[in-house]
Amino acid sequence: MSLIADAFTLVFVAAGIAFFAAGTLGLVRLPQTLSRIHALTKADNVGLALIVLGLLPQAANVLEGAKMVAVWLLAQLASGAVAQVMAEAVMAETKATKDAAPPEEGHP
Amino acid sequence: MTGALLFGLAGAALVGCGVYGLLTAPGALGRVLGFNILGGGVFLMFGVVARRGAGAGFGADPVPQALVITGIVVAFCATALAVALLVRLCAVQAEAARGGDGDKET
Amino acid sequence: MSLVFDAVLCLVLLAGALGVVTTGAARPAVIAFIGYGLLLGLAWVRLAAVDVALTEIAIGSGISGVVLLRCVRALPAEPLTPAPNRMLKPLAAVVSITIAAALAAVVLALPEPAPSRAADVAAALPATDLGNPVTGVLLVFRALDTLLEKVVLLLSLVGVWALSRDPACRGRPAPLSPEPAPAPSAFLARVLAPIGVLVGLYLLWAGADHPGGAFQSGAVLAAMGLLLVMGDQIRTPAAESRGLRLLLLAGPFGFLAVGFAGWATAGVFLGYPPGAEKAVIIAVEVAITVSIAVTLGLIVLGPPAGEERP
Amino acid sequence: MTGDTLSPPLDLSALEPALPVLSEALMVVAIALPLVLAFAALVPAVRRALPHLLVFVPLPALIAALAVPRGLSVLVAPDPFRFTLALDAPGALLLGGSSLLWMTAGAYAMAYLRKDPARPAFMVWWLLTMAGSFAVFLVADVASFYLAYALVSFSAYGLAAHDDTLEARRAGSLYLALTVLGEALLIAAFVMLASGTADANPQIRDAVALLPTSPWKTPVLVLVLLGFTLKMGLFPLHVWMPLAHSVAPVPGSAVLSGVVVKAGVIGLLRFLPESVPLPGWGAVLCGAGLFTAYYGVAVGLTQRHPKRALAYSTVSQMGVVAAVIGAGILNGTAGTFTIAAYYAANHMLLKGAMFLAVGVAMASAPRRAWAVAGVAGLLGLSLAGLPLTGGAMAKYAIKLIVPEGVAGTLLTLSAAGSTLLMARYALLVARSGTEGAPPRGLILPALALAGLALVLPFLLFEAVTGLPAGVAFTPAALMKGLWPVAVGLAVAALLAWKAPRVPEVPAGDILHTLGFLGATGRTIMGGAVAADAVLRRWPVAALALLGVAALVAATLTFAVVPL
Amino acid sequence: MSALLVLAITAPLLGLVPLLLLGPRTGERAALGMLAVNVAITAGIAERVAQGGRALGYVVGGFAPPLGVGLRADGFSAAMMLMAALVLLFTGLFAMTGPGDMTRKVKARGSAGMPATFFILLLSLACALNLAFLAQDLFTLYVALELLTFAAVPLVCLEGKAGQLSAALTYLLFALFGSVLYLLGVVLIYGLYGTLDIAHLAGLMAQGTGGATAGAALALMSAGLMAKAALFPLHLWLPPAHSGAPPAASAVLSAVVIKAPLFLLVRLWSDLAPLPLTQVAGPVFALCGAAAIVFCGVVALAQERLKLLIAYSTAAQIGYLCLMFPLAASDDGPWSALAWTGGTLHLVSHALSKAAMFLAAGLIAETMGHDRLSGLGGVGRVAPVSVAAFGLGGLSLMGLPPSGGFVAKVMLLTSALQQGAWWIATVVLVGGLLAGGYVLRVVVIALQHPDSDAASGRGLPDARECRWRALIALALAFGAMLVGFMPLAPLPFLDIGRPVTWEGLLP
Repeated sequence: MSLIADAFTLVFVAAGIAFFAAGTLGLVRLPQTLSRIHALTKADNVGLALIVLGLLPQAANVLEGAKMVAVWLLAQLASGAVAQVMAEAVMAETKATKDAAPPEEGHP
Repeated sequence: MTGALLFGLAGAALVGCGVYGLLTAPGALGRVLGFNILGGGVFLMFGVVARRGAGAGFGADPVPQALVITGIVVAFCATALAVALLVRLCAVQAEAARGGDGDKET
Repeated sequence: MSLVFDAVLCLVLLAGALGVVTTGAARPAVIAFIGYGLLLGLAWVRLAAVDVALTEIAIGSGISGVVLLRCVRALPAEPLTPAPNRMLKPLAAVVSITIAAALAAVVLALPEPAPSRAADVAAALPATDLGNPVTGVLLVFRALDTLLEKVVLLLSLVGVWALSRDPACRGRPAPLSPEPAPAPSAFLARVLAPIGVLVGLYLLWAGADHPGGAFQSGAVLAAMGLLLVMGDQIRTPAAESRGLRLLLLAGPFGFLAVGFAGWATAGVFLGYPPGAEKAVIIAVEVAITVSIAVTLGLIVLGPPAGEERP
Repeated sequence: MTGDTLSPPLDLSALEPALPVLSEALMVVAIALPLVLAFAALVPAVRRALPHLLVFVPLPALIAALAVPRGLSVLVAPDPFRFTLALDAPGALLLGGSSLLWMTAGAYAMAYLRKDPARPAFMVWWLLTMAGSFAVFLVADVASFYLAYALVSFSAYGLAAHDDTLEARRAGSLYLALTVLGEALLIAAFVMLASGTADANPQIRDAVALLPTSPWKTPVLVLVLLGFTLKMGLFPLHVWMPLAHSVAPVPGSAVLSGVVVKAGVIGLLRFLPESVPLPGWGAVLCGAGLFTAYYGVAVGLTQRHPKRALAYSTVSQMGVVAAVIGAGILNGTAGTFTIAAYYAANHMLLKGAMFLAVGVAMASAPRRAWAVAGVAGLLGLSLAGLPLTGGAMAKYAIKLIVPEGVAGTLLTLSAAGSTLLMARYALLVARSGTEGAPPRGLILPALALAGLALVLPFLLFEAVTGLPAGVAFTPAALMKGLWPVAVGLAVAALLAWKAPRVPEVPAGDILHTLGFLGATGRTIMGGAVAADAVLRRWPVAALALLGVAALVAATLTFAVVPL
Repeated sequence: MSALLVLAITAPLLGLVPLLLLGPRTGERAALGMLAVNVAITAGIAERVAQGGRALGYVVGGFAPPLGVGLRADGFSAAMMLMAALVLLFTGLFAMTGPGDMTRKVKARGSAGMPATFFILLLSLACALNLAFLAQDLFTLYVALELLTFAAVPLVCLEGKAGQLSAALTYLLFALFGSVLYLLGVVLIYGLYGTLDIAHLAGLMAQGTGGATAGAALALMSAGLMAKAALFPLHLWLPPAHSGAPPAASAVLSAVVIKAPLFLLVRLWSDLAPLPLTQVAGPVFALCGAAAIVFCGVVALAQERLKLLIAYSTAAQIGYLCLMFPLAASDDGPWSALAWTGGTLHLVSHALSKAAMFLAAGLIAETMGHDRLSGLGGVGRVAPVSVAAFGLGGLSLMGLPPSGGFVAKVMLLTSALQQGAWWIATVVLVGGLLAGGYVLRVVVIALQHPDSDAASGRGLPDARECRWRALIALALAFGAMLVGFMPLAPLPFLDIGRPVTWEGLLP
């Protein structure tokens, strides 16, 4: 029983780590802020989900498992909202720089 | 014990980093960051001292841990005050710079 | 295995710290600092100090991070600083390395067995009915420090407010952002805030026997308050409001009142009534938590903008 | 000779039981009265009444000088706050003389400054200086002496700088600077002196008695001599005196030259042991005094203003006093100090009267000025020791101390120099007339003081020297007194007939060669400010902080092995 | 167990409640009342200490050190507390009234003095100072120092001018640098001995098991304290902060705030560190002190602004206390006791006189509208009481009788000469000369005739000093003079409660 659980954990956590690694790679390598955010949130959400899922069999009791799930849910919520806010900010900034085309007007 | 020692060395190194930051930072914000790093290193040494003092059923000596909590709060207060001062200073300086060509209005 | 983990953690921590102090620009340095704070929290867990870890992450990294990020935004893009002497950096490096090396030597020379107050605490803790020794130290054995630390917190708010343009410190602090909040922020605030408050209260309740306590809880509550402000769910409070002032004073002066009450009941200042220690301690913690939450939030919001003109 | 046993002229022994209390009260009131009035001047009513009171304020001091038994020492404050007063013969002579000068000059000042809007301020400084001068002659313990000395020195600045001209400001600043220097020298001396005794604040007499055997003997003597001769204006520390004394209003100059410099004299008398020979020290002091006596005459002769000539004369005369004291301690001659004080008191009255005369002359039409110059000349000749004047008695007395020989001869010859300088002074007074008639308020006090100055030395001679006054009237003595004056007058006549054109030496003479000191000072200050700017830069200060920590740690680690 | 010790810390805090809850008027009155109560409490403590001839102790929460924290008042701390309480009360009184009743320009008669924030900070200072003088735990002292810093920094920039803000920022940052070094020392001490209680530590350290670590800890703590006290060469923040602050703030900053770290420096080396260590480290502090006296004195001479001049004078005068270290630690019986008394008296008299001088300088600047020395000619006419207060305060700085500065100087000189420390004696004398230079320079200018000051091209302003506030300054200056009537002998009061121990103080 515990062997199966350990194997389950091993597989899922490894997969989660792989997603995290991919997300991090995206953060480092992708050229634009928007695509970076995209890569990061997507990959990390899945990665976190996989890790939580993988760790669930290791939980001592139901409450502990529930806490782990809660962590995942909260992270989902936060990263989703934050990613959107950041994206909006990026859009606004790009727009602003386009509007203020002649940069001579700015203060030296 | 070796783990604690490792963090002790890390604490010493952090102190070094903080000092470097405090010495070389060109502006106040950099100095605030340097102070925080330095403080982090000192707190970590508290943690090491606490960990080394584990006993009586505790994983660490609780007294230094409690001191660190107080210390972190005090350091935060210091950071907040310094930042508030810096922000206000920049605002006043910016106003003064603007005031240079807008004297007639006031 | 764990030693390897610790070593890696230490190295990453150091790299983060070096990043903070060597990055020239303000914003990356602050972001690196927030990351460094999180890693430091991890280090605290490894040092069997979960209480400290929570505090470090909530305050040392979290709220401090917000404060610092706000500062970065308020700073002029390129601060006019004179070019430092070229000799400064190498000299500073040499000095810093020397200091670090000397301290490392000192750490290695610390006596063995290490002196500790753990036994004293263990002996005195049962009388207080608390399970968490750190809370015991903070609120019972060294209650004076904690009381005064609350005053320090209040004083730093006074210091921040003293920078208001209005010498009488009236009005509301400026909102965190002049524009209306984006929809996701509002959504996040509505959904997350209740959960966060719950978490905060849990931390407070758990603090008596498990890691957690007033500061961790207060920081979470303050964060929720800020979230609500950012999501345009509530207005920033007016500094002159009597109710707000009462909330600010509740912690330190509630604590002080309990201290004086201890004179009557336990015969000593900051003593607790025998038999009711835990109840009184939790009551104190509640008062402190409220004040901490309000104070931390207001510190982040900054000085009030002056009297409002209707 | 009599020394301390010099008995008071007023005999109060009828009041025997009350005598100690009465004496104590007199001495305290002498000091306290001007002090209290100075503070009471804050009240407008007192301020208005003050001009009429000023003449009477020194009265308790005069009575004390006349009536308090010599050697009486009273403890005014209980032990931890010791404040002791005592009156010995030198103190009584100087106290009495100064009280007379303060009275007459006070009356004179009120007339002189009648129209000055700043007169109230002058009166306050006047009272403070007066209190300090009385205290300095009366106090007997070291700390109180320092207090009194500081009071008289610093308050005198207010008199010197009263006119607030550019010249007065410069002179005042120099005076203050040197006064502060003097205070620093003296405090060091006093601390060393006191540390020889069991008491933190000993009686001056006790402390000085231990001096000859003290391990601090040399530094104490060096510091005492420097500190007090600075106040007396011995070469080369005289530079402030011609400047300060000549810029003050006339009554101010009178008390500055008359009284304030005597604080230095009483200092030497109090802090040098009288009866223990100090050969080397005495010789140095005597030599410096004699040199100054001639130097003052030489520079004074070139002066074009009577007040500056008088100031240089004071320099010269203080040189004579120093020479007498030096000769006395050279051999440990008993009675030296009383005679030195006698000579100083004589100078006090004469110099005061001569200054007042300058003011009278300046307010007179030229013809009257010549009359004033006549009186002034007589006073001057008295100072030079013209037989049958009071000054001759003083000159006779000091010859008792200074042995015949090189020093004695030089001292005698210096009288010729004095005569010459006094002739110059009289000439300058005669030329300083302007127009109008001097008010009576100026003439009467000046005349009164002149009369006292010419007569009083006769009355005191016997008490001071223990010799009948007649010894000074023997033909030999008269001849001995006359020839230097005659020589001086002859030379004066010669010079008047065919004077070489000598440019006026600017007041303060050698001061003007010290300009580089000012430049050095400015360089040092500039350097310090620049260094300060560097030290106060953040990285430097932060490094200094670490450096201090490292320094302390290193000191502890390497200096103490067995920690 | 003396309840007064707890009250000394808590009473000023209680004054914060009305200030934060009720209006500024009521709050200010309550604050002043609390400052007066504070004087009464500290006087009570001093009286009890003097009466009992031994220290007072209190164990907070009933847990004895080393687990708990204790408060303890010995003669030295009682004297310092009383001095600080008096200065704070007088400054509070001074700050109550604004310039409203002195110039015609200000319309509202009796317009408020300092804002309510000032009184909050003043009360916090009172709490922090009392704590610093009473606490016996190195970490509680750290909290006290931080409390002090956080109360002092906003005082510098209450008016929100750019110069003040930047001075406050520098002050804060450097003080933080200092406190983190102090904390580093504290952690090393805890790591070595497992306690932070001074009495216990003194016993442990005397056994000499600390090695280089103990030395490093002491050095770090001392350096931190020196940074907070602005001891040369760590004075970068003091001149701008003390000269830029409003006068009432400058007065407390210069008079008492920097005294707390100095006091702790003394406590560290006289009560905590064993004598041999103090004898070794003493000359280092004395060297810094001597450099402060000479260097900052010369810089003060060169200043063109009155308040900067006074600020540099503070930086110089700090040095005198440090001269005490090698003399007091010499184990030379009465002479070291004399140095100890002299240093303490200097601390007290400097506090009183410097407060008087800063308040007077503030009034002078208020009357004239500026504080440039070149334009102050004749200010004695329009601000006679202020100038008198300045001059009397200066008397103490110059070390002239009758003043506390004189007594202190004589004691230090005597001790130095008796112990053969010629260089210290010379520095004391030179410091007096420099102080004479910069004080008299101001007095001379103030006494000049205003009309003859052609350079400035204008006469005196049409204003008069605020007599009531000038009298407060004068009272402080007289206080400094009164200290001068101390007998010239070691004061036994200061030795009460030394060496530090809890014996007999705990229940």
